Amino acid sequence: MKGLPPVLITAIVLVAGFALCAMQFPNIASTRVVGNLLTDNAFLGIVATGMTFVIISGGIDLSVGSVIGFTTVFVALAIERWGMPPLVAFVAILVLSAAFGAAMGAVIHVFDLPPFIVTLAGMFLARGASFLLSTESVPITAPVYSTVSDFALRMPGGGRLTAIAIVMLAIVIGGALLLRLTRFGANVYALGGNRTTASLMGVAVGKMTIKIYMLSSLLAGIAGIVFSFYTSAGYSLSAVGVELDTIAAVVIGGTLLTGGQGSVIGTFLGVLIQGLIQTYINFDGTLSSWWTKIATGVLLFAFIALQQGLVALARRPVVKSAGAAS
Amino acid sequence: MENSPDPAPPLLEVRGISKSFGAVRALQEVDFTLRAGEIHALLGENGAGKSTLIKVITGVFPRDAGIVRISGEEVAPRSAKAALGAGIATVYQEVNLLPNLSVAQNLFLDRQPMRFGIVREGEMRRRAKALLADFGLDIDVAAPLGNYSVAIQHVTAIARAVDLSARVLILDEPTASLDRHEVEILFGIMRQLAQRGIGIVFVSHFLDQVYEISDRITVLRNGRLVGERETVSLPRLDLIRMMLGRELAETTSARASVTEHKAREICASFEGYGKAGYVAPFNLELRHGEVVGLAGLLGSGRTETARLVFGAERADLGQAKVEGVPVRLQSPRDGVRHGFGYCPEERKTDGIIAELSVRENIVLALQAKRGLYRPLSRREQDEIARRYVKMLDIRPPDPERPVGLLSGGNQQKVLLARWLATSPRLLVLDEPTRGIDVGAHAEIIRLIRELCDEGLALLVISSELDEIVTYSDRVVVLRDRAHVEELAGEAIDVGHILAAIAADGAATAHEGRA
Amino acid sequence: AQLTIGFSQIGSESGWRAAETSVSKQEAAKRKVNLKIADAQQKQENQIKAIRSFIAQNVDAIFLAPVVSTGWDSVLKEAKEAKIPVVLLDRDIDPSGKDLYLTAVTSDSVHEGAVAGDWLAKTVGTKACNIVELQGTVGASVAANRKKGFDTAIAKHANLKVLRSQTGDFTRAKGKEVMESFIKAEGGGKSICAVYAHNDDMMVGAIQAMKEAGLKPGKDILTVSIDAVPDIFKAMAAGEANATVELTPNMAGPALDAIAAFKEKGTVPPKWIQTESKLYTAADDPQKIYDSKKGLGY
Amino acid sequence: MTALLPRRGLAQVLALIVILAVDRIVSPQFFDLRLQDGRLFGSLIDVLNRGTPVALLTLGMVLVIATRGIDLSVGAVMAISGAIAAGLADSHGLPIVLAAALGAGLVCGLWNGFLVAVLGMQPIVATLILMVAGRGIAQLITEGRIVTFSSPDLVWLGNGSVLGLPVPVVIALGMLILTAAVVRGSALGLLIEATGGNARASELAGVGTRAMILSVYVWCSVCAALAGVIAAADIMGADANNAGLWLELDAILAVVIGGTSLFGGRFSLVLAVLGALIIQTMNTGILLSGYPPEFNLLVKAVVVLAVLLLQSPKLSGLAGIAMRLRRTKA
Ligand SMILES: Nc1ncnc2c1ncn2[C@@H]1O[C@H](COP(=O)(O)OP(=O)(O)OP(=O)(O)O)[C@@H](O)[C@H]1O
Ligand SMILES: Nc1ncnc2c1ncn2[C@@H]1O[C@H](COP(=O)(O)OP(=O)(O)OP(=O)(O)O)[C@@H](O)[C@H]1O
Ligand SMILES: [Mg+2]
Ligand SMILES: [Mg+2]
Repeated sequence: MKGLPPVLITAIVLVAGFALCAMQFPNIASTRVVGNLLTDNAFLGIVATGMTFVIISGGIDLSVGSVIGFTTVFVALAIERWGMPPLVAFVAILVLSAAFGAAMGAVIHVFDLPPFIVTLAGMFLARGASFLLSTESVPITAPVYSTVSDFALRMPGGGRLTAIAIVMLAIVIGGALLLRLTRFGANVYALGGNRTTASLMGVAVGKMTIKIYMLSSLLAGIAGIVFSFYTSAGYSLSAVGVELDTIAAVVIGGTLLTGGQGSVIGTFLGVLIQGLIQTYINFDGTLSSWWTKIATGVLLFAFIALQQGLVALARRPVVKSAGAAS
Repeated sequence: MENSPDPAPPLLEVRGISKSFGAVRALQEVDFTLRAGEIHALLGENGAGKSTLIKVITGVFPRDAGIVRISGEEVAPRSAKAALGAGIATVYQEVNLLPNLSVAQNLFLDRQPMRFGIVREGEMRRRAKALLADFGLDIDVAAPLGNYSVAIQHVTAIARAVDLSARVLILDEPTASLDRHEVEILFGIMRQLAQRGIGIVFVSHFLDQVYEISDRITVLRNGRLVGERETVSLPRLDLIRMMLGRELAETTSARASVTEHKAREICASFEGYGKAGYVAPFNLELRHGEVVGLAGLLGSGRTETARLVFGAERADLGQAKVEGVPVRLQSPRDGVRHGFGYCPEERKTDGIIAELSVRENIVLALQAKRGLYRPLSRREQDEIARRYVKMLDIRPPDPERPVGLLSGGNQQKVLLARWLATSPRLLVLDEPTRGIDVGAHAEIIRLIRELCDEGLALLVISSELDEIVTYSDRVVVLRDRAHVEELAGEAIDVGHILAAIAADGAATAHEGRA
Repeated sequence: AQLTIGFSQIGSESGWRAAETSVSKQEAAKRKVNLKIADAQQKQENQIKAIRSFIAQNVDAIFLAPVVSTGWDSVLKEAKEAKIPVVLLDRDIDPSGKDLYLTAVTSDSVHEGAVAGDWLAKTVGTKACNIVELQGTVGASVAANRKKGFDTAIAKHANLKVLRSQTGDFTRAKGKEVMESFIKAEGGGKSICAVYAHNDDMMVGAIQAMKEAGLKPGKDILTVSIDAVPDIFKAMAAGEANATVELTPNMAGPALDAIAAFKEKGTVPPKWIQTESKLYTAADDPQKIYDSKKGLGY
Repeated sequence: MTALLPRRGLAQVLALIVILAVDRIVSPQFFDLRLQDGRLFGSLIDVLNRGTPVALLTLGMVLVIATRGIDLSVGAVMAISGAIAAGLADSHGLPIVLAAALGAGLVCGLWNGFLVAVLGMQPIVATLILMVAGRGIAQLITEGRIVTFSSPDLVWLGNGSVLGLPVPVVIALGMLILTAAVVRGSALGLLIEATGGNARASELAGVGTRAMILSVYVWCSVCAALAGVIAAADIMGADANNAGLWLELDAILAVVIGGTSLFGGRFSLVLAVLGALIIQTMNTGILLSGYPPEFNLLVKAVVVLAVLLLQSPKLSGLAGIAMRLRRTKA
């Protein structure tokens, strides 16, 4: 008899946290807040899905926040200044970001450099490039934007399931399936287990590395587009520090930073836990800047400690009498 | 089995292969020929270059010179994947599989049964079960491989390679962690494959097995080819001479002082010692100058016993005493403090620190024992390292070499040196001779006897019953995670041990040879 | 009934911001308004989340100090649908959203730059003057505007020239580091005639750098910066700084008054309540201003 | 391997020389030094002086990374200690100020170490907690203001000079020597490298891996606290909002440029500090160059990549082959 899987534990932690928050602020237990939670964290859910692949494969991608920033600026300029139709702009930026990720993956593999630093350089590069494009924020007025922004499925209780939330859910589900059901997914776990071994077992480690970082950057690009819908603008300073939120979400979701273990659904729960912490603090509304930070830290600790405690409990060997076997 | 002169080009032909790692010349102009349908043993001392030759053939290491032909066609695989494509399947020596993946995924990684781009999980598990059943293994293939013992992991690796082998199957010390029963099964399968025309390269340090299974033998020494012989026409002593380049110092297998063990002083004792769900409570007395062997099947609880004795695992029952004084063994540090030492069986994950030098690996336990504030000076470290490199003949004899770059057998010697350096009163050795060549094997057994004579108490686990019989003063037999019998004196022989292992429950017993 | 107002504040990235927060609290307390402050930690996402949660809590009004000018349309539309008036503080948003808020209480940061530029031009006269500029954070609109206003003001004077311009990220430490390098790059600072900093904090750092290089800020090199935080008055009193342009931290006061009038009498305030960009120089009794500002939470 | 080590250091030295040369090109007076008020003055001194906080951070960070950990909280710890130092500076003597600030660092380190070594949290999230909350604590102390002070003792720590060198540089040098003496003089270095190389095996060899991990986090935070005091002393005020912001990334970058693997094991204190100097040399060069600030990050990205490629094992492998070829020819 094995204990509870980590994902379930994370889910329990989330539900318990939600219940506690709702006890203090009954308004939280509404579809409206749940809808907001999904919408507000849509871009985070999307990048975190990509980051999950990277981290399970034993790597890390610090460039995602900058890629989001670059994407918003690029999309805004392409649509507003260069007169591209929005769809063309989207395709262009997705190709560009995928190529960027592939390049980082290639550098990591070919020169055998630590992903942390290569993607850190990638982070500088993408942010620097967006400064070059424009240092001011560029509003996007294309009609698609208002159409898509206004679109929402009404949930019972007045909550809105917005288009970007739907995109995020689709990507999370797609990512989960890709990781669980395909050969690519299995290879991702293999790489995280041990690169050398995976290579000896016939996994094309180089190609996989390139594909994984490509996927991460591609999803960061999509997140950037979603972000541009979220704010109807492109701004070179947007999504600063998002890489840390993303990594935190992935890790809270039960993925090991050393690689080899984890799940997209767990990551999604991690994103929601972070969103819940934010919502709680906003509902409280009395916290000064510093207490906000302290409370965020304390809640982060509480969630992780609770989760670790539960995992440890679940792992405890089932005590059975190991006496002389009959 | 196949003797007819073959005009067609050999299945695998290697000519003039050379490979250097920096200043170390691991291979120099080595030739090797494998015919279709033969089982070809590749032999040599630790560090002779066997594993390197295999890795050069499969393209894991780029070669400095030489050519490789398969069925007369020159190939130059540049990765393990390419080698697989060329029909060469390999079980590498150290790196086995991926512990984080399920057994089934490990077996079918990169070649899972697919439908519409989706892995057919059920089908894959079914096939995995069938594959392992051929090896007499019935386990949950959906569980992570890491949950299983080294032996099962090794069998899984072999099963994968066997299933993959199109033309050539290379097995680098596949039997090191298997017991007799599994070895029998493997040999059966190897013979079947050979019959189908597959060529098999077999690396082992067990000469019995080599004579049992192989058709021909190629011997390497110090990275050079010594010669290639038909197995039947090569007497054992000649083979050993080819491998070592000298005569093997006669190992005295006579156990001298078996009878007087009652008179010896107790070094450590364990009463009703055990841990729920881990090992059933047992009584064990370890005496100075005495070797206690632990025998049992895979998974019978030998490693668990060793870990409890050393303190790597906390007991929740019973009392441990050292020299008659009750002690608590809560952690490896406690064990070390009481003068225990422990060479774990999984040397790669639990033993060596690959990146650190031989010297640092050797002094580690001693330094940990002395504590932070009494550092060994560099001179002392050099001195200790040099002493043990010489004593155990660690090769290459360079104490500054990262231990991860040593051959498997030499890593094992480094671990032994680590504990010897602490001058322990009790040494627990889990499979100490695994992967060690004949010369070193004799050396280690001699060492074990010598250490005993100096008053050391030893607890040794080995799957080789002959070996256990050779040096043990008492043998404890385990079954189903419980100590079931203790043999001493005249009672110690392979037959008795097998009988004890198999006693009752004939269904689970892996009987000896018919 | 007591009003409840949600205030989405940017964060606490500088002393000025801290002062704005604490002055807002004081002003609200004076008027017995329940002010809920949500701190966004410099992130627009967080501000949007905060506004959404204010709407969910059905507050009487929302104050927003936008971290960036764009991207507020949809969330402000939601506020409008919920009939919650929004007042912008400190910074304006993109023009497309004019009908989405009740009024904006802001200063004109282009104007601030211009005030600084004009003062420098007047002080220097016709003498040739090389200026070094400490910019705010790259990409921050305030930085761009303060640069723009200053550049426009000195463009009319051929004798004024910006020699070097580098970002000091609005911080003291970076301001000092950048000034150090300016001094090195300009032959020990001999060729520098004036420093313009986008905020006072950077200028305080730059003043230290000049002193350590053996220069006399305020005499050898003129200084002009923006914000009017207490520490610049201290420097001014010591003769080490010349001028600063005030950005008042009291944006909430006028905003609260406007909301009160709107709620009670339905008075619609003007779209833009501009705060004064007052210039302070050594002539304004800096020590006294320092003492009066010290307690405001800068 | 012994032959390999100097070659590893060579890559860093080479990188530093190249960047210095580029700096000289963009700024002709880069190497000018003059004595002023008993203190050396020039861009080179700036590099050392400005590099001090990150150099101090790397001294701790390199040990943490050697155990396979990472510490994201150093920037926040800097802010806390700076705030405490500034708060006490005008009412207490320097010893008390230092004791309080470094004591705070000690507590922070114990907390991080507790989370990682005892609760077994992954280092990156464990220290993320303090990274977030710690800055809050610092702001709580200063209430978001920039707390200024004028205590000449503390100011001297930031701006004074000893034998012509800025005090922070002397302190950093002292800390480097102290750390090296403690780590290499005792068995600590070996045990840390063993722990990082293979924690399970080290534990089984009797190494107190928990104690090792705990102690490196403590040391890391203490170094960060010292860096925080120096940063505050430098600007004669504690800026809790910005002190040490994002410096954790610089410190990690410095450690990696210094050749220590993020997967733990072998580390080099001197090379890590050299890494910090490389970063600062680049930063100072950017400031001196006079390019518009929009280019800063691009330049940084390119330089970082170039430095990394220079030490890529693949490239040094190529260099090795070239050397061997030359030797065989000779
Ligand atoms: N990656 C490597 N880098 C440097 N040296 C290596 C490397 N791999 C092997 N060597 C060296 O090459 C020599 C041959 O090693 P190899 O592993 O082939 O021996 P082996 O015959 O397989 O020994 P064993 O029986 O112990 O497995 C040894 O001296 C070893 O130290
Ligand atoms: N035949 C088996 N079927 C299922 N599980 C097994 C089997 N053999 C071992 N295991 C599992 O592998 C784990 C490790 O076994 P362990 O290595 O301790 O046994 P052992 O007696 O030390 O044998 P050895 O040292 O020869 O591998 C145990 O948790 C056990 O449950
Ligand atoms: Mg080998
Ligand atoms: Mg075992």
